[in-house]
Amino acid sequence: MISITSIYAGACLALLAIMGVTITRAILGPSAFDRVMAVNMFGTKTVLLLSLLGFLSGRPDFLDISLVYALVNFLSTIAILRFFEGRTPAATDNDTADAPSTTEE
Amino acid sequence: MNIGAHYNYWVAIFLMMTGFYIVITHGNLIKKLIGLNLFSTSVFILYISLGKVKGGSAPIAAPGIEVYSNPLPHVLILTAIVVGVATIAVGLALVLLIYDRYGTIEEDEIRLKDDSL
Amino acid sequence: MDLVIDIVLLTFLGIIALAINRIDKLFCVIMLSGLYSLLCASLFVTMDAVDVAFTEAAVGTGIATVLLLSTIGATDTHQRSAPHRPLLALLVVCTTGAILIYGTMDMPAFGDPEAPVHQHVAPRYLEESQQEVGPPNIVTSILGSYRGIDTLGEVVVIFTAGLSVVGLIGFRGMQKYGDRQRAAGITKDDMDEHLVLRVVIKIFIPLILLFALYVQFHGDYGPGGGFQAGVIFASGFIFYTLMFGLDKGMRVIAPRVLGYIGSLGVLLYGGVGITTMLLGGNFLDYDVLMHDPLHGQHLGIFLIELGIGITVFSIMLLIFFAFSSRKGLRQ
Amino acid sequence: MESILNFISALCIGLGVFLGITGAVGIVRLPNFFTRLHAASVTDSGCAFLILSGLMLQSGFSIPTLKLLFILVFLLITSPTASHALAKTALDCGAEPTPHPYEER
Repeated sequence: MISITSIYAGACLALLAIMGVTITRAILGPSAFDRVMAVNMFGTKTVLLLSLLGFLSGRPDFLDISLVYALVNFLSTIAILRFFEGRTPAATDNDTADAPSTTEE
Repeated sequence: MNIGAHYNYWVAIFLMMTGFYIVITHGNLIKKLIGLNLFSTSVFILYISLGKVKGGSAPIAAPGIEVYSNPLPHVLILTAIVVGVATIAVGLALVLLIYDRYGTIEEDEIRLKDDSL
Repeated sequence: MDLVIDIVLLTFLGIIALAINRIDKLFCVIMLSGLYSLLCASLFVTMDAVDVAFTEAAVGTGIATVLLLSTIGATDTHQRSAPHRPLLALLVVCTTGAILIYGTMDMPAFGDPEAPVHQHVAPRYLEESQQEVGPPNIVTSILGSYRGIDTLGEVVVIFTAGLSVVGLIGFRGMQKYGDRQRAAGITKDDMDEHLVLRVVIKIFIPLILLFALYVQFHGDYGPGGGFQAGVIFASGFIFYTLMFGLDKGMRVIAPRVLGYIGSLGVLLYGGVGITTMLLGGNFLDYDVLMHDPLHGQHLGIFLIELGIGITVFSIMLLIFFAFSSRKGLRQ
Repeated sequence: MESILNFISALCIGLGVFLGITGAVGIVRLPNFFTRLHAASVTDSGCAFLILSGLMLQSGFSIPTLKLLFILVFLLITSPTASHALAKTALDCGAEPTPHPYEER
């Protein structure tokens, strides 16, 4: 029988892999909404990772941090959505409609 | 040489240098502030790495735990984070004022518009 | 296992930093810096710095992202210039980095319990703070008692920053906003569009405030304290303002009142110090506050944490209001 | 009893991780924003629910369980709300869900 600690460790590693994939999506885009979605998903995965880490280290008293993460993640998503409202698609769609005067690197 | 022994410090230095690079090469003021933020965060990481003790636990006393990590860097960095955000806020306020005055947040364009610079 | 997680998280941080350098869409850069700060906070947890992680999560991810977004909303969402003299800069950066890395060669290994950092004052904090100060959370003991004057300085810095932001950008155009909206022909009540969000946020705001109070008063026993609680309390109001508009947010708590409350926090902190001096102790020496030194310490830390919480709350909210009045985020 | 509880909890965590990985594959492989959002949001809630329940089984009747329950409730409510708001904003800003995304590529 595998010990429960190794289950936690495996789950942590898997979550790290998922977070890596999410970061890729956040960097690649293509649209701004994809990035927001990636950040949101990343936040949820961080909450889970932190909960697991607490159990892994044997001190599950620090779950307040996960709760703050969940809260802050929601807050930033709402702020981002308010940022988008009232903007034209050109301003939001990052890679398809650039402002004409943008100079690429 | 064990990679784990110094990896934290190296990454902290890498992040610090990336932040430094962003601050000195990019003309966009907001990007500069984000670079500054990277720089300060790297210092936080360095401090916290110094405070970690192998096999230690978070410095909150609990029965049955013998080894704790060093709480002093935590205190220094905790206040530094809040002060850092306050600083960023002042910086962003200045950016807003500059935008009001010159209509742009690019250094080069500001320089073109103001002869005294 | 901890080391593996540590290394992976650090590598992610490096990748994100490079991406921030490369990408010239400021919105995307801000998203990435939010991710960066979430990652940082996870890293702090793996390195046992739970209080720091708490602060970084609340401040770095929440408030900083909101402020950055409202700034680019009010100015420009694209970076329009190429990097300036990249090769020269790269040379400078690489040289500095190489020197710094050379410096790390003599540093003790990561996690070494024999390192010089752990020899000087930390053992005393760890071993005697229980008898001298009391709270199980040693970080709170140091923050409030051993290094109380330091923390007073930080609180004053935050207060000053808040004053500077308000002094610099003020609350421009907020009275006229309703008129401007009417003039622009926006009469549709856009609240109907976000029924789901509105209901959910309404349910959560009281819980968020309650949680903030828990963080404030449980800071002696677990991760938390005035800095974190202040930010979480402010984020409850920020939720409300984001969803229902700046005018309504300011009607709940006016900027003028926030200014008074912020000063009250700093005064409370400083007042405790003066009181201890009047009672015959040193500045911020809580032992003299009550007959039993341990109780005195407890009361002192309670009061100054309250002061910190009040100041941080009001200043963060004040800064948010000042930035929101620029209409970077639609209210 | 202990081992049964461990088994159930390991099963929950394992399933949660599996769902998480599915979501990660989804946000990389699927062709446009709305399909990716679908993958991300559905698995996000499921993954969080399963992993947190697995941890709750481990911690018994204690304060950590209560905190985990709070996190769970918070995530279960905010995560779909954020996805809903995101999809709605994307739609308002002009992103079109296309009926046959693969054919257009």
